[in-house]
Amino acid sequence: MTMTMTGTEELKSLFARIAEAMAREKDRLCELDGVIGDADHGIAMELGFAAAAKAVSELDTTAADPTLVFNTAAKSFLNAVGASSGPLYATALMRAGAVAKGKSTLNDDDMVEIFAALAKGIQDRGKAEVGEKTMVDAWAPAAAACRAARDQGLSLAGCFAAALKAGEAGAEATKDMVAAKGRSSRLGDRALGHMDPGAASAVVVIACFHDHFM
Amino acid sequence: MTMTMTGTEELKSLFARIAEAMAREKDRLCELDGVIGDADHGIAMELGFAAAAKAVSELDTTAADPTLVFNTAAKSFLNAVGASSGPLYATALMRAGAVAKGKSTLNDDDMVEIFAALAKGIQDRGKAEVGEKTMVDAWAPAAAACRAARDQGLSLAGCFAAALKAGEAGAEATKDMVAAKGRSSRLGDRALGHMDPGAASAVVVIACFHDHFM
Amino acid sequence: MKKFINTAETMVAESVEGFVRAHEEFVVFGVDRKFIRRRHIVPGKVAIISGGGAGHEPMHIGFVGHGMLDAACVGHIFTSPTPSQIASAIEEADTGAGCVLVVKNYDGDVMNFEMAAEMASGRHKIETVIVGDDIETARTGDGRGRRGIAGTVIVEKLLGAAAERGMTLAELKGLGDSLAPRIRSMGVALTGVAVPHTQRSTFALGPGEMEMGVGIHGEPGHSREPFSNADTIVRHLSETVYDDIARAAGKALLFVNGLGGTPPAELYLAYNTAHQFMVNHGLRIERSLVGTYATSLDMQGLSVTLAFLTDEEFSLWDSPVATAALRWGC
Amino acid sequence: MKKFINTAETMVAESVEGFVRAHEEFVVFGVDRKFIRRRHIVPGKVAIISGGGAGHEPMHIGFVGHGMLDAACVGHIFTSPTPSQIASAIEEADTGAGCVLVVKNYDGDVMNFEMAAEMASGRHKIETVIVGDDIETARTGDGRGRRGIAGTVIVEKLLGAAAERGMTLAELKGLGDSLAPRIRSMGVALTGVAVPHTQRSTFALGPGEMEMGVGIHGEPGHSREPFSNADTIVRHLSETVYDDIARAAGKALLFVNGLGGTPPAELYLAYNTAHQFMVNHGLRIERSLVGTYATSLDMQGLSVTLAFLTDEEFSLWDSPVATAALRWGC
Ligand SMILES: Nc1ncnc2c1ncn2[C@@H]1O[C@H](COP(=O)(O)OP(=O)(O)O)[C@@H](O)[C@H]1O
Ligand SMILES: Nc1ncnc2c1ncn2[C@@H]1O[C@H](COP(=O)(O)OP(=O)(O)O)[C@@H](O)[C@H]1O
Ligand SMILES: [Mg+2]
Ligand SMILES: [Mg+2]
Ligand SMILES: [Mg+2]
Ligand SMILES: [Mg+2]
Repeated sequence: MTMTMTGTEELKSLFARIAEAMAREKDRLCELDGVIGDADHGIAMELGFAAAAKAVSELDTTAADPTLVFNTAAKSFLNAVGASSGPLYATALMRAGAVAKGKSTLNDDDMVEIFAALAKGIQDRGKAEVGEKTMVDAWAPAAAACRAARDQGLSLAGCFAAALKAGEAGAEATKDMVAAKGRSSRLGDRALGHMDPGAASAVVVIACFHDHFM
Repeated sequence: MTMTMTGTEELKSLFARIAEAMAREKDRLCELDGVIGDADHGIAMELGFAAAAKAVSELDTTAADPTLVFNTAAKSFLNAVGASSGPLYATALMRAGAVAKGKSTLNDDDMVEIFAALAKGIQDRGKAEVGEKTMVDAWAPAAAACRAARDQGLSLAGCFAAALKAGEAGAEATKDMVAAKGRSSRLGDRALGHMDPGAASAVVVIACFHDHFM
Repeated sequence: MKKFINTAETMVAESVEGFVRAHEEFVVFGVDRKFIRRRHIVPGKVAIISGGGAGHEPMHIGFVGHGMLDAACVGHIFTSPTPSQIASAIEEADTGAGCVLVVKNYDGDVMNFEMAAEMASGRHKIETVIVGDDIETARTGDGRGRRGIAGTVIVEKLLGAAAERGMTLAELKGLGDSLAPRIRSMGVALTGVAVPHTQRSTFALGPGEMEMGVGIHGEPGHSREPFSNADTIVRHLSETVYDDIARAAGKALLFVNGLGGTPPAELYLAYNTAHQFMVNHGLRIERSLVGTYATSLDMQGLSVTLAFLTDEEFSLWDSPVATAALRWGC
Repeated sequence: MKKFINTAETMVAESVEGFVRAHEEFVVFGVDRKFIRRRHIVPGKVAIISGGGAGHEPMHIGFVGHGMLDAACVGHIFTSPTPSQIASAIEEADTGAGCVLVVKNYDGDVMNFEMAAEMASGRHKIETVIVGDDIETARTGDGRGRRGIAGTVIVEKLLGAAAERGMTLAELKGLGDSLAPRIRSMGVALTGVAVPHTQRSTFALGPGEMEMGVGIHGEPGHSREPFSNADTIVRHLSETVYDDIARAAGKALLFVNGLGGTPPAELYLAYNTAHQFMVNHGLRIERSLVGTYATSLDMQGLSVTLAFLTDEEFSLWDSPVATAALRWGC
């Protein structure tokens, strides 16, 4: 089993990848949000990750450690986006930064922990449980699957493959949910049949992790 | 040549005739006003003459003289209608009442004078000259033709026939005018090609005089 | 056309009743509900009375109260009140010092107020101030055609304040007449409006059109133009208004008025452009007013008003006013 | 969709700039234009700070001034301001007595204000009051889903007045939290609105439809209904609001709020119906507010808010306030 060591340069390209993906998916995400929310989720995610990718790209690779990368990403995401996604992803990224604390490169176990920290950050900030039709429905099962795969000794690529599969299933499952958090929680049954936009964008982020470490 | 004597009863039925005609023409007048004004001229004329006809119909024929009929009509027209047509026709009717002062019935000369007084009242109140695209363009030539016909010794029926012809021609002529009074005076050339609604309703009133004394 | 109304026949009465209920602090109905008057008439003060068709709310009923109007008469939608309404208002509001009628320059309004003045002139000293703040177009020639639109608010505020300070009838007439050439407005409509009574829209605009130079009765303006962005539109209004009274010069009040369907955020954006234009042209904007004060039912659109005032008139503008729609200093 | 804007990107900044230019008397920009604050900060007074997405004007910037808010942060259209904006506002407005954040109950607003409070908590004493005045629907269950809508105006007015009187941070927090269960609102939309950024309308209504129970972000309500007359609609809103807090009882403030595209005349007509309903149900309507205070861009629609207040709270309502959108007593 190969071992990847993820450093600042790697993280920069991961953020660049996510930003590109969001630019591609922006319209679809806005469309999903238009059905059960306020039609801006694609804009928020694109703005946020574009700002994060730009800010981390400007960091001096030799001087900046992974913690600084995550914290910089968190801060710029937050300043760019005031929507729900802003504090949710900023908190996620700060938690990731805390896990990376003191490390100049991250090994596979670290990356799994970081992935879990992202999910945990979102859940702590938004106080949503699985089943409430939010991005947590993608992030929580993805993080659990990722950890479980790691516990079974899978490679990082295998872990993120498991995470992606679980995240996709989770996002798909939001279609059958009535929302209890976020804007769509006012809609009651009218939200049924529609995927939560935050869960959809979570899958985009998770897919970037998967593709990056493949 | 026959001589008609017009009393209170006659005037009552004249007002009833005008009120009926306005109810019939209401939509057409609103439509004309919609093109170069505010689309309410038919409503104003219908309301005004309905109120006038109702009020005079309630007068005691044996006690009420023509002056009271005209003054009652003026007052009820005015209370019913606040548009431009309100003060214009109320003033006209009050002038008619002044001409009838002291007379218990009106002879043909009186009726011609009354008709002229209506036109004069409108012109005094609105301060419009012929050619300014208002009801004066129908009323002024009609009154002049009526007097001229009388001077030539025509019967009342002949006088009102001349009046109607002149009024119709005057109303028709407003199509080629740019307005200098009333709402449409703001439209400049855009008013060209359209008949003035007040001139159109004047023809309706004049036609009632004609039909009544035919 | 979805509106919050019950029937076309009752809408004005119901709306005015709601207004009175909401502002009992300032206003009461006059005799037979013929008009709205301020709750506390001030003996010895010249009465300021205005009125006009309904559909322009909050104008004029929203300006009844301390420091502004003593009474306001409301007609049908876009239709002048009757002389009888106006005469009754004069009767109730004039305590002997006389009264000033503030009339927007429309034939209907002018004639009905004139008849009311004739009716009441035996018992009351009456002066009339005709407001025609609309821009002059080539077609209106001698200026007689200038309509009274949003600028009327300024005339009513200044006359109201001056009357409260004890100005005489003659002085108020003089003040009102001297204001006219120094207040100028121009409006633009993005939508037409339909009078519920007639269900007929006086003009209909396509998605790419706007109507320039409109009044406040849903009547067409002087030209139909392709719709454009806010800067282009508002600069055109500002420039036209400015050119029309640049001769007045001095310190100015700048007023952006919403026509009913345009929200505050857009009015503020428009104000920003208008303000910038005026400042770039060397004007000192000493006071501002931005909001929905003189409407044309639910029309989307706005007007820009520029008023050159003297120091004395600015102080009248600043004087306390307590009405439903304008309030400060008390 | 014709609006007075230049570009979707610049519309908020231009509108807010116009607002500040028009109301320099009351407000100035905070550092880096991150927020609007009152011109004269009062040392020793607890600061009251609010904010939210743009598109709700005059809320909240129109409530910055003496007797109400000390600062307001504006986000993009319908999007919460960022923690950095809010933290900067806290920095500039809090003179040591602490500050109260008034937050409308939306996940985005709540989380961004929460992060700002975390960021600023080292140097400032901060309390948060969450406003959720929207009616409770069967679906929202524990009430967590109740959104903050027009009733927020009342909370901001009362807290602002209380802070001006010298109430402590803890007392203000207590007052704010105790108000929540006594203020209830419900809205109806006759048209959807499109956020210029996305050009996408969140719901589109046919000529015979209306959306019941809407918030102020153009989001759908809880049901689509056939359009009806004003009495039917407003009685339904009034009844729902009344039933939702009838348990509170007592003397009430009744507030009819326009959503941006509905003119004053219709709001007054609606107020008339709401007032009659409440009086018929034995309520004493002690105060009223009718106007366009919390908007959803240029949406045609309105909301009815009922608030049961104590005598002390009515006196806070009556306290002097000098802001762009609410002003009396000074
Ligand atoms: N409390 C919450 N916890 C977790 N996720 C949430 C919460 N509230 C909202 N979300 C997520 O945020 C998404 C909407 O994000 P976005 O459109 O950017 O923000 P907004 O709703 O403020 O416009 C929802 O689809 C949902 O997945
Ligand atoms: N000053 C005036 N003199 C004579 N007639 C006038 C004058 N002003 C308007 N009119 C007439 O009134 C008509 C419009 O009447 P109406 O629609 O009832 O009033 P409004 O214009 O107030 O809605 C015009 O077509 C014109 O003939
Ligand atoms: Mg959204
Ligand atoms: Mg007309
Ligand atoms: Mg009319
Ligand atoms: Mg949003």
